[in-house]
Amino acid sequence: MALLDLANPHRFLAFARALVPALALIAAVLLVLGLVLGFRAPPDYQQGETVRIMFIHVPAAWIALGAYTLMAISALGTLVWRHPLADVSAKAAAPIGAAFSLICLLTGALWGRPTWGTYWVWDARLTSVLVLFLVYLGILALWRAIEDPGQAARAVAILTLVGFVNVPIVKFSVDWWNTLHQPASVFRIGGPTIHPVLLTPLLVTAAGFAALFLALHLGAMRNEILRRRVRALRMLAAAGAEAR
Amino acid sequence: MRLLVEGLACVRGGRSLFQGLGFAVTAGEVLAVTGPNGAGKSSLLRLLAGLLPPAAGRIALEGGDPEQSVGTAAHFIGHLDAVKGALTVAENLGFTRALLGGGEMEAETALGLLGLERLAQFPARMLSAGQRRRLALARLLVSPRPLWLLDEPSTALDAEGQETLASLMTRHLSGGGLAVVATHSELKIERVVEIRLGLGGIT
Amino acid sequence: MDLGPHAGFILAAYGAAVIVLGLVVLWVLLDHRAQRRALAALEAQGISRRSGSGADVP
Amino acid sequence: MIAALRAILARDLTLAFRVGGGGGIGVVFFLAVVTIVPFAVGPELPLLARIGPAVLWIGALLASLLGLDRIFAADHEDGNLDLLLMAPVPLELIAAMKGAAHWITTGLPLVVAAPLLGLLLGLEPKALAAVTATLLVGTPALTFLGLIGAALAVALPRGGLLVAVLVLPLTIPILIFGVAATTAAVTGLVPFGTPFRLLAALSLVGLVLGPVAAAAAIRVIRD
Repeated sequence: MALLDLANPHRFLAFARALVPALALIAAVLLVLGLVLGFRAPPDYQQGETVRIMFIHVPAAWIALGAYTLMAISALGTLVWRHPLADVSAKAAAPIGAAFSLICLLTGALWGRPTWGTYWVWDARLTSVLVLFLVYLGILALWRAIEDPGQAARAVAILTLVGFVNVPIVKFSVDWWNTLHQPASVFRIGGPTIHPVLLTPLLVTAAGFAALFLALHLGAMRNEILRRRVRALRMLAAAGAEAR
Repeated sequence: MRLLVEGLACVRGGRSLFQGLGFAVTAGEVLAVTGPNGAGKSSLLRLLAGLLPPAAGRIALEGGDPEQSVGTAAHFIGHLDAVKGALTVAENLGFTRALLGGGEMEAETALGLLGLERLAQFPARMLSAGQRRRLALARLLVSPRPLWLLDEPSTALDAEGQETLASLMTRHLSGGGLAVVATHSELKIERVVEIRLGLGGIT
Repeated sequence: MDLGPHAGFILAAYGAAVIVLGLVVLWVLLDHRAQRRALAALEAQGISRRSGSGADVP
Repeated sequence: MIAALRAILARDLTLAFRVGGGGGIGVVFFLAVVTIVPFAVGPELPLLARIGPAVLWIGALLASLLGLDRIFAADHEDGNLDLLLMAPVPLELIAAMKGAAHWITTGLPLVVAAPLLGLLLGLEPKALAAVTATLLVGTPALTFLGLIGAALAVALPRGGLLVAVLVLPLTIPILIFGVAATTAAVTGLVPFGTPFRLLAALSLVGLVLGPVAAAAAIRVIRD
């Protein structure tokens, strides 16, 4: 029976138990290293000291996009292969991905103020990250709205895939829309054109964020499996109390 | 204590369900209201509970607090169990206890008497219909009120649940309580007065 | 160290990241504890996967 | 009686947090409304800053209409309204408590979110403060007027749209004074205090009128 299958992915739990602390440790080491490197790097000749915000802003954006990609793959797993762990993976990734996109938005605003003199510009990148954040919030709301986990997973999977198509469309359309109105201030940080002194802390922090994301994701997946086990046992117990 | 009803009339949706209905229930007595579907059994209970305004007539609880309405001296258990699925079983009962006023009995004891103690921390949406009905009946215990108004209380209850209900009723009545019960099945209790509502009036 | 005229913005950005990530970490840890407790409570009632609370699922 | 009222407040808050994220959805809706405006009118910040206070007020107004229809209808459907009616507490106070719980879970988050959303629209600090202050004073009026619509739609299976249609016209005075006070604060042509005091007065009237009218509506409709 599917209920008991779900309540018992033993091997995954053992795997997570071993991996979560290791990943958390790696994340802590990398983030501390990234922080040290980031604050010891020389200020950018154009941006000055505020370039240090980039070391968290850009990796956060990467992780937010990566988490969404993971959710989209999980959504396929749910819809095509009907794998219960795919449901769990998608559900666990959503709040963490939303948190990283929120960090991206907040740090972007705090970077924009000293750089452009305003917290927010309706430019292509910013707008598409904001839309991504909205899609994340919609997915979270849908997860909470549907009681049955299997049904919720299928509904969310459809929404996730639609959102996966929508976000790039928003970005491209806004690019076009934006150049129409405001051609000058399009904000760019070209990856390859960046100086190594700045690139190293960026990559180290990104690796730290990635490790942190994986640790949190596995931890949240474990919690979700336990939550489903609690639910399954409670349903058995309620039925058992009836039979008594 | 005595529940006195005089000249009661009920009009629902432009149709007169009954009129000139009068009866008295004294302490320790049960009034069983029977009759076919649509005769106004549920409406009579809602009138007594103060949930519907009577078209005519008088409802009084003699010997009670004259400041209080009949409704606040009564429990009403209708077709709906008034259970919130998002709250746990214990939270549901704790809420009604705080809302209606608590007595000596704690919520846990009441849940134990109704066989729900193991489910106390479960979200109430997991309960079956019979378990929800038991939870509704637990309200009768945690908030002592002299008049019980029960609309088909044994619906969804299994044999054991019906026995529990009968023993709760017996205890309530021997403690000087009153009850009005709308029912199809026979009540396993002594001192039952029956009133039969027919379609279009009292028979 | 000197972070220049915009030190406040830089520190606020790092602070925001720390707060948001801290909340997520806290959520995962607290959720884990809550689920463990719920399982332990069920276990204490004798409801576990092995006992199946005596009611076999058809 | 105090214990009963506190229990109602606590229960409604708990339910709001457990079912569907409570006020969170209202804030997300508010954010979505604010986000789509630049797509419609164009991304120039000076223009957005000029219409920003109005956008925020309309967004908050629409967001505060969400979920209004469930205030009493949810309790009606599962039988809890019968329970509430049999409590030794006047229905007016019960309605006020439910309104308060609804404002805390939907109105207050909107007020908290407003300054952040104002940044998206490029509002100046002065305008941000004025919008937030007017929303703080004005959203209780929205909720408590909405309470009347919620009570009128109590027994309707799909009351959501009806409630919005019933309540929107009633909220126009609140919108007028809320936006007027904000504009006054930004332009400085009119003193901020005059429309702001009128807004506060409307809120106080709503605080009294809402629960009384809602209780009357429930008594009449639940026949």
